[in-house]
Amino acid sequence: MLQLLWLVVAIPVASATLLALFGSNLSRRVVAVLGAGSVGVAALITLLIGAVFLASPPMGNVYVQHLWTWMSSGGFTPEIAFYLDPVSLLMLLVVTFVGFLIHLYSVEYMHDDEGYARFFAYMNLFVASMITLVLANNLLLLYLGWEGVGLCSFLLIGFWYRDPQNVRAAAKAFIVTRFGDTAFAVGLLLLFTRLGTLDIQDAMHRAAMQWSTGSSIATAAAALLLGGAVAKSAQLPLQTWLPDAMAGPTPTSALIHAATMVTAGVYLIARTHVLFTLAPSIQFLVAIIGTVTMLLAAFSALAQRDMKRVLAYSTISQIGYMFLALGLGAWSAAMFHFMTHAFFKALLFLAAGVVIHAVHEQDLYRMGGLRKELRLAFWAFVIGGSALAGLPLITAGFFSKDLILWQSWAGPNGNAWFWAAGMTGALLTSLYTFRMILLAFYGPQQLHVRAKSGLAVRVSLVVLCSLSLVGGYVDTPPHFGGTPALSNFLNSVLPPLEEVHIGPITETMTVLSASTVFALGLWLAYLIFGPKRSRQPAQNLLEQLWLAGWGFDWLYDKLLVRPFQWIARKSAADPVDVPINGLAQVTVLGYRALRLTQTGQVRWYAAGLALGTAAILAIAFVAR
Amino acid sequence: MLGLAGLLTRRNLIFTLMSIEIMLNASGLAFVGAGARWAQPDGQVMFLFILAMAAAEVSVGLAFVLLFHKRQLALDVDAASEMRG
Amino acid sequence: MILLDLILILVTGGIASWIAARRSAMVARWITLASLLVNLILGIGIWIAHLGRSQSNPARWFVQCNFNWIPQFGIRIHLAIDGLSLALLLLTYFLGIMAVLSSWREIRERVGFFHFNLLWVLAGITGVFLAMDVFLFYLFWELMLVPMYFLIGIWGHERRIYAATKFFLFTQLSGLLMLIAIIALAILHHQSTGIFTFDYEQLLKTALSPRAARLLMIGFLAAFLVKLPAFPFHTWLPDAHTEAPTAGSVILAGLLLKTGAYGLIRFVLPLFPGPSRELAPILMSIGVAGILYGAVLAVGQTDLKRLVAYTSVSHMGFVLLGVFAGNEIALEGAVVQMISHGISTGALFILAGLLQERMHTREIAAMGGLWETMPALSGAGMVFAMASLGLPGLGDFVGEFLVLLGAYRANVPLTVVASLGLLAATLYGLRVAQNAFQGSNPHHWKLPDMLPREWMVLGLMMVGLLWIGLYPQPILNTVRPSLAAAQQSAFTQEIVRR
Amino acid sequence: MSRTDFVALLPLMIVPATAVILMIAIAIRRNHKAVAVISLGGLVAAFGSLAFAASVLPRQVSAFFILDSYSFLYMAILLCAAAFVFLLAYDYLNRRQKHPEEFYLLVLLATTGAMVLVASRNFAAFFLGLELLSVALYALIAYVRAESISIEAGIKYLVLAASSSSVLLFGMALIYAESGSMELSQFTAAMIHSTGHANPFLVVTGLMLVLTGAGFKLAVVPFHLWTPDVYEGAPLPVTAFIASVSKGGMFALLLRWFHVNSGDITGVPGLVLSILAIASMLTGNLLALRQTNVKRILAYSSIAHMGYLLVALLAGGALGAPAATYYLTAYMVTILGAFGVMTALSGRQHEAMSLDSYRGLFWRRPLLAAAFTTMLFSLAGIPFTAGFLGKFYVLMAGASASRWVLLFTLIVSSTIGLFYYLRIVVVMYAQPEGAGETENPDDTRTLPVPLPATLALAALTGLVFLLGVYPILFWDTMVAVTRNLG
Repeated sequence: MLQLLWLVVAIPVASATLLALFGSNLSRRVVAVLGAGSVGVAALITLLIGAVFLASPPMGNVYVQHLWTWMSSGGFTPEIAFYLDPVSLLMLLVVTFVGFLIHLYSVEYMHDDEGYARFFAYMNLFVASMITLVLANNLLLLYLGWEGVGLCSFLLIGFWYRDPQNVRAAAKAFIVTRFGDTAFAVGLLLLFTRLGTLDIQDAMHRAAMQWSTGSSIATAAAALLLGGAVAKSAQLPLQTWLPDAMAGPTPTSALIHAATMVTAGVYLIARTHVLFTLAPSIQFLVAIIGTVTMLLAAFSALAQRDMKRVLAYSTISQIGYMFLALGLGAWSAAMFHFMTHAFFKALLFLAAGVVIHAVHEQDLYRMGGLRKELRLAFWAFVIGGSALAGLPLITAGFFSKDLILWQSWAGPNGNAWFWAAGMTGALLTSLYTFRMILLAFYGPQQLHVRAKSGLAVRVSLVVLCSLSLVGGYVDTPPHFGGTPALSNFLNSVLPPLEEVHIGPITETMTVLSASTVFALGLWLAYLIFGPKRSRQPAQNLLEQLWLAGWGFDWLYDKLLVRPFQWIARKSAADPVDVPINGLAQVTVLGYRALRLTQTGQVRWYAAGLALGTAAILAIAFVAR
Repeated sequence: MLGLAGLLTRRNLIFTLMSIEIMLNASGLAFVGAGARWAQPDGQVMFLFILAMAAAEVSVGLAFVLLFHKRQLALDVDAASEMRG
Repeated sequence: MILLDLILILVTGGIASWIAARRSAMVARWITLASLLVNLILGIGIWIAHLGRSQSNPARWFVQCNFNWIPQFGIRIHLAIDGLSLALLLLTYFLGIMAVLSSWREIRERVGFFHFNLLWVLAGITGVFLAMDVFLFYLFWELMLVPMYFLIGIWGHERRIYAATKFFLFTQLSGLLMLIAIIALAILHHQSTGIFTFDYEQLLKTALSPRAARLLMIGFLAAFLVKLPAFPFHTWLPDAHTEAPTAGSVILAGLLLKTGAYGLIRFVLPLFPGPSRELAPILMSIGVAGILYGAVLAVGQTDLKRLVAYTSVSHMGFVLLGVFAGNEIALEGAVVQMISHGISTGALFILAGLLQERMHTREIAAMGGLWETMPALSGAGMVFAMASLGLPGLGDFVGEFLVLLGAYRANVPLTVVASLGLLAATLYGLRVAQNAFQGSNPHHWKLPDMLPREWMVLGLMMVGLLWIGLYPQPILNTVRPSLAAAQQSAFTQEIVRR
Repeated sequence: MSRTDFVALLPLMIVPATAVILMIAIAIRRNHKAVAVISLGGLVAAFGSLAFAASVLPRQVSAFFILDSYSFLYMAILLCAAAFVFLLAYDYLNRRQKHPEEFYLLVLLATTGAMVLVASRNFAAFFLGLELLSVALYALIAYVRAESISIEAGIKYLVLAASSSSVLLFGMALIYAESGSMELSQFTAAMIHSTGHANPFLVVTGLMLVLTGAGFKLAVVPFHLWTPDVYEGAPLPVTAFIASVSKGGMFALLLRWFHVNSGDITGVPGLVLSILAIASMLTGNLLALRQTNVKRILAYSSIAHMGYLLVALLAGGALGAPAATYYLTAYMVTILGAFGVMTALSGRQHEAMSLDSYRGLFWRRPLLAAAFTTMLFSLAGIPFTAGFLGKFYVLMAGASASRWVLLFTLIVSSTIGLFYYLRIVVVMYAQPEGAGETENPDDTRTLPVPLPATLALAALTGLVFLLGVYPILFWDTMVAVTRNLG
């Protein structure tokens, strides 16, 4: 059964190739079947595999499928091999499943787009590379998937290539992430050179053997990998690309820029957690980055006018939570939050897609009162939103976030600051979430709805709704059933959660305060953005700054982009050529000069003869 | 040497030829002198050769002078500088 | 003997197609294609015949042939083929066929003479890869130039004369420096052993004083670095590549540059082990400089072909880095990089050729939004752009990564700087991909998409890149023994890991 | 003077004899074809006699001549060159000369002069040969009276050659005065230890003056100024003759008496010669750089090539002399070929001098253009041509004498040289539009290449490749011949 693993990659690849080559000649129906179907099959196979895996766990909870040796040179023998363990299984399930739902949604959503086949080709390719990334048993193969998803994200952001805006956004995403990738690549070089392998398990094992905790090498390696993760997961300081990435079609944003790809960084760090535990400083840095990003992004989300940009910033901020968890050493908490986040954020994006499709407008301040006509979307937003904001007990987001919050105090690296920051973040989250919902769905209706959603969309929305509600019960804190199933499941790979700090802050207290900040956020949102209030965006400076995402773009533009462009433009004519052409000039000058001696006058020539003789005589006698 | 000087200074073709003549004779003289030093006849022999040759040269030269004169009614050497560069 | 045939087939084929062209251009094209195919098949034959051997038996050469030529100086017609030569030969004929097909329509006048030159260049290249007599090597080295000079000078674009002459002068001067080095080497060997010989294997045994070795090596380097081309000797390349006709650019980028790298591996490393180790840091830094310089300038270019030309400078910088990094991984990476760069850059030049054929311009500014009128071609362009920016799964990545991996052992800071090249590569890669194909279509181009023939060419090249990208092992296995032989002498002990 | 002497001198006599016969023939009746045939026959006979006389070598005839394999080899080369000149000239003269017969006469005399130079053994013979050559050349240069520039060239050559030979004579006189012998071997002695004499001042001065004379004939910087004008002014076949035979003869003598087999030339003469060589290589190539007159280009390039030859001469050693010989042969063949093509392209009025008249030649006359290309590449030293192997041998010689400065000058300057050869090639392969046709429509495109010229060109092209690909044939003999020099 498990041997089918390779199909999970192969099928999407195949359909992607087919669509890329012959897509233009196929009917939309066929394209839909190929595009969504392939992922569906992949999802089914994954389910089967997952079932088998749970029912009869293989040796050491790990199944490895070797396909072939990629290359072998001087002891460097990365393989094309897939590594299935609880963590990758969890990722795999989420990717294929959410992936399938989003494909299903797109079948209808993209139906009238000219690039139908192209879209599904890209999406399938993305799923394939994402799965490769997840299942890779060595870092090089992971890097392949890593770059693959980057490519697909680039292609999909620029999917509507006619608009230069989108093209620029695509380029930005690719280049910014490439920064991280380069760091990642150097990290690989370092790891192989020092450990002699890129096989993740061996490498981690050897690292644990050879490197002492806090050793400079471990720190360097961890830092480099972190660089890669930061860029992919849009964390500070490389977060700037994600909001612009919303230029892509909404399903893309849902799948790539919310549910799966952007969390690759989290996955990478979780996979290589050994390194990070060997480098405490870096791990702490991860926590810091997570926290700061979480807060800054939340503030930015608060000021956005564009619905999708709100969601984008909230994604950044939620991934900030995951980084925080990673930094705390609460690995499984991070994975848990990744899962729930995948559900509700995908839901939110898809719902947003419905709204945008219906009213052809993304500016929250032009919307309003849509709840009557777009019931499904409204409820999807309410459910997804409360999951995001962490409505206690009945939403998935609550449990996962609660776990992180609790760990931010109780975890090995936890402290009050993280806890407080986490709480603030939670407050902001619920604030901007409900701001969005209130602005969009309450108050006077300004736009009339053009399109109603069809079956495919409804199905995918409903499924995701239910997932964002019940998805949390796989791992609940003691007071509420206390079934840490997921954590236990992951424990074979990731070290279990430990609680070192006891009191003054207790778990109950955390839960209660989390619930209060949720309510507080809701109430504040109602006060500020409620139906009764004026619907004009406040224009104070702070909000301007938030709207501009704290001006990172401006900074980078001045610091990096312009100088580089300047250099490129200046040197385009190849300065090295100048001296060489100069040489040519010199010879020509020589020619001109000598040419003057050829006067054509006999007497001058005779003189030349005489002078020449004199000269050589002179030389002869000087030389003696 | 005188001949050389003449060659360089005078523009008239005839004079040019004459100065060449002078140069040749000078070197001939040198041979004679050298021959005398070693009391060998070779010097004089050489001198005779030179005389003969000089004669031949000058004859050809004069032929040129005629032709050239026919063409551009002048005996100016510098006029003969169509080709240059 | 078969080795001699490889050359003779091309030579005669060239003459034949020249004559045939008087009757009809088509015949000439077919003759050219046929002779190249024959050679490709022969090459593959040799490969198959020795697949197993390349690991198992220690014998260095698969096939040899060796005749007397100028006995007074022990100059012999000595051809031999090993894994390295073989791999490069296969690349040669593959790209040769691609070049012929891609210029199928582009070249309309003087078809015969064109294909004559084309085949003779390839003959010269074949000779370079096969010659095991240094003198003979030099002959072929020069023989490559003349027909290439004609290809650029006759069928090139606007500034063809300037470009062709520049190319010829650069290569000639550097070549003569190498010739002097060759002669000096032979004479030193004569003085030490009393026998005149230019035979590669004999000269390997020459005992050289460190100083002499360094000077001679510089002589050889002159030729190879110019050909590679290494910064700052690269300035002939952008002009030549830009002005040459498509086929010319393909052969220049795909093959002529490789002869430089080949020379480094085949001659410089084994002949001058000591100096290679001493000068390695300098040469590696030159390589890195080339990587970055080429990349940055590529970003600045407005002419598509010129841009691609500068990317070659960047990519060959990786090769130089790998060759002198001094360990197996880097060297093998360099070879993979040579081959895959040959394909990817060749493909980009073919692409530029197709665009110029349709739009009569190479200015990127004049393009844009081509996707809507030529989706297939644009898709292909996207793929090759990604290849050249080193996307994993495509050939160039394997080469570059292996090179970096090996170089990292030799010199960490340099390697880190070099990996910035990957970043810069993104910039020019995107510049090709986006400014040409994406965006709006301001000039309202309405152009025919790829023809089946063009599909075949680019498709084959894509397959090649994917193959190298996902399973380079066959190539590695083929070249490993020769590389090992080249290195044993050069870097007896690998730089120890710290 | 014994019979064997006579036999040995046979070649030296047959040529002038033919000249005499010609005179008579012309006096009786003018017939171009007949004259051409007779003179060719004469050359062939002389050639045959070489083979015949070779049996009695080596031999010294009186104080004047030294006849050994070396001089015979050079005589053979000179004779062949002269023969080629005839073949090329025949049609050219037909086209543009009323009384072409004397041409052969003069060429034969000049050839005799050159041969005498090669075989000469003392000052007198040297001088005789030189003058015989020069005087004949004066006439030849101005032979085509139609062209005023020919006369100008003639005058220039006469004036300069005469004065140079007077300088030469003076130099010889000085050496004679010092050493008391007229033997040319004095040069060698002087070369090796010019300081060894009682009064080195005289010797060195003499040597330098002699060098001046010789350098003038070879057109070595700084005695080169006449070359371009004379080349341009003289009729093409004559130019070819000057470039090949007269320089060949002079260089043969220089090589014999200045070459030092024991090793390379050092001391003052070495220094001076090196300077001359370097100056010639650079000046020659630079002067040709932007020339638009092909004849002048070749004139300048000849200066450079003499520089290369001097490198071989300087290198000395076991390789120097054969290398020089090989290079000289290659050069003569090539330059004859080059001028041959030009002759074939020259019509009634104009000689094909201007670069424009070659525009697009390849697409009109592919074979001629191919031949010309071959010659130019050979001059540039591209592999598989005579010129390349010549250069290769010179480099070998230079390297084994480790004269690195000279070698680097050589390669740098020859790279510069490549530029202008390429310029001609480019023009030939350029699109056939432009001034090309309009300038002289009568020739270059319609003109048929007559049989003799065709033969000659074919033979020369063949030789260029033969020398370039299969040198063994010649190399061994050259080594053997030059072994017992100096």
